[in-house]
Amino acid sequence: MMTIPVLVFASYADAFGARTVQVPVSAPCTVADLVSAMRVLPGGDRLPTKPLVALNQAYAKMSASVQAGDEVALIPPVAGG
Amino acid sequence: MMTIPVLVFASYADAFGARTVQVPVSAPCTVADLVSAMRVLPGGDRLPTKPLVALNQAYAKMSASVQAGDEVALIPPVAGG
Amino acid sequence: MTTPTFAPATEPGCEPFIALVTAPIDLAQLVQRVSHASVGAIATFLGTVREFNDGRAVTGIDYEAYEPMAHREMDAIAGEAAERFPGVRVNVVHRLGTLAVGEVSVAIACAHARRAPAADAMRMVIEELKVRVPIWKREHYADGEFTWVDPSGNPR
Amino acid sequence: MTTPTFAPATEPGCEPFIALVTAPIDLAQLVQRVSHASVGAIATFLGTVREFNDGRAVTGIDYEAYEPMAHREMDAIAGEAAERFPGVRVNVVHRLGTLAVGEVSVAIACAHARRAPAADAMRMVIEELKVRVPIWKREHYADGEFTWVDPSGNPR
Repeated sequence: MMTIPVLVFASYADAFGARTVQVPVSAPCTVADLVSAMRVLPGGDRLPTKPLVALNQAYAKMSASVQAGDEVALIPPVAGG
Repeated sequence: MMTIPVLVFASYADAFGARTVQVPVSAPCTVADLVSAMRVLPGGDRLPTKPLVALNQAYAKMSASVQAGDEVALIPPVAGG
Repeated sequence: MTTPTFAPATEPGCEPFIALVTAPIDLAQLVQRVSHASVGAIATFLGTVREFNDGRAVTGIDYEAYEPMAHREMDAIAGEAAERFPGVRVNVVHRLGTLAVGEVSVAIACAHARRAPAADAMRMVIEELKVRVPIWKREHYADGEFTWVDPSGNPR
Repeated sequence: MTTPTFAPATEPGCEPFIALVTAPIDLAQLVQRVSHASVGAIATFLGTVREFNDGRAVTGIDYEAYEPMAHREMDAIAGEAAERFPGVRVNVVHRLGTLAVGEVSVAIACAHARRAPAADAMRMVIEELKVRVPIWKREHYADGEFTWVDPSGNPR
């Protein structure tokens, strides 16, 4: 087991009531595993079916593997401009 | 016969050595007649085959008729912006 | 008790502001004039004097216009933009006289509730201006020569 | 004796200037930074806070970003614009924090020797920004409610 801190923003931060969510996962872990683990945390039921995830500040595939030390963020639908 | 003052600009003004050219034409007269009459004036040989003509500040067809008192202008290729 | 009233987002654009000027153009003024609480996007265009055209070093440009007709055509273009992009607010200012390299010759600002019509109107106005508005430019070159630009050979 | 040297009109664009700021955006500064003697056209875009969105009276918008990634994505977009429109000079500034109706949330300036690549690059940058850059906005309404905007339902 390891704990991955995941940055959340905007509506996702409201859902989890925090800016960073500590997510317990077993290693090795993919982005999909991480999202699944977040769904069962309080507020995680408010995530959409396929939330966007950024790994080290770049959009990542669901199959990408997550290592301890990676910067992980959940990206709500963007609305800049 | 009547004399129509024709405004000329830019390269056409250089060709005729003036900003206004007095063009003698017989009435009734079309834009095409006016252009033909300008060709035989000094500098008129430098006009292109089909110069644009404005009648009362709007682009006019070669077949449009020119009346005494109309504001007539020869429009060189435009290059604004 | 008074309730604040809001103009609907679909309100018609303002009367277009069109000008031919000899003083330097201030883009901020155009932006200011098209701004409105109903506006969500402002697209602008600036034409500037380039140091090189067609491989020749340019030192300056004289702009000349058939002023009343140029004004009318710019006004007509703004009107056509407003017809095609309902609610767009249009400003067009063209400078005349002698300009140095780097100076602004034309400024266009188009504002709309949404970005696509603002950007499309801006593009339409500059493209139409280039083909219809009776304005001419004489380029002066580093070698002392000068010539009236014929865009059929020298598109910018 | 020295001869003035001119940079060729086809010189590569400057390094893109990208910023996330909390102070009001000054369009003139962006225009200044993309200006160059080789430039003949500058296209700009301003996004502003509208008083109405989707029929609701808006009183203000909070903008929030995943700042380091937003900066990276904006930088990547500017790089892609420079690849697609060689020689284009790009500036993008996005504001964060709380904005009132009429305030500028984003400003883009794209400069090029010619108008088509300047205008096309500007359009590309705002379109890409809207879909990729991790920035969010929470609209506050006249009735006291507020909500994070989901552009899939509320395109601007």
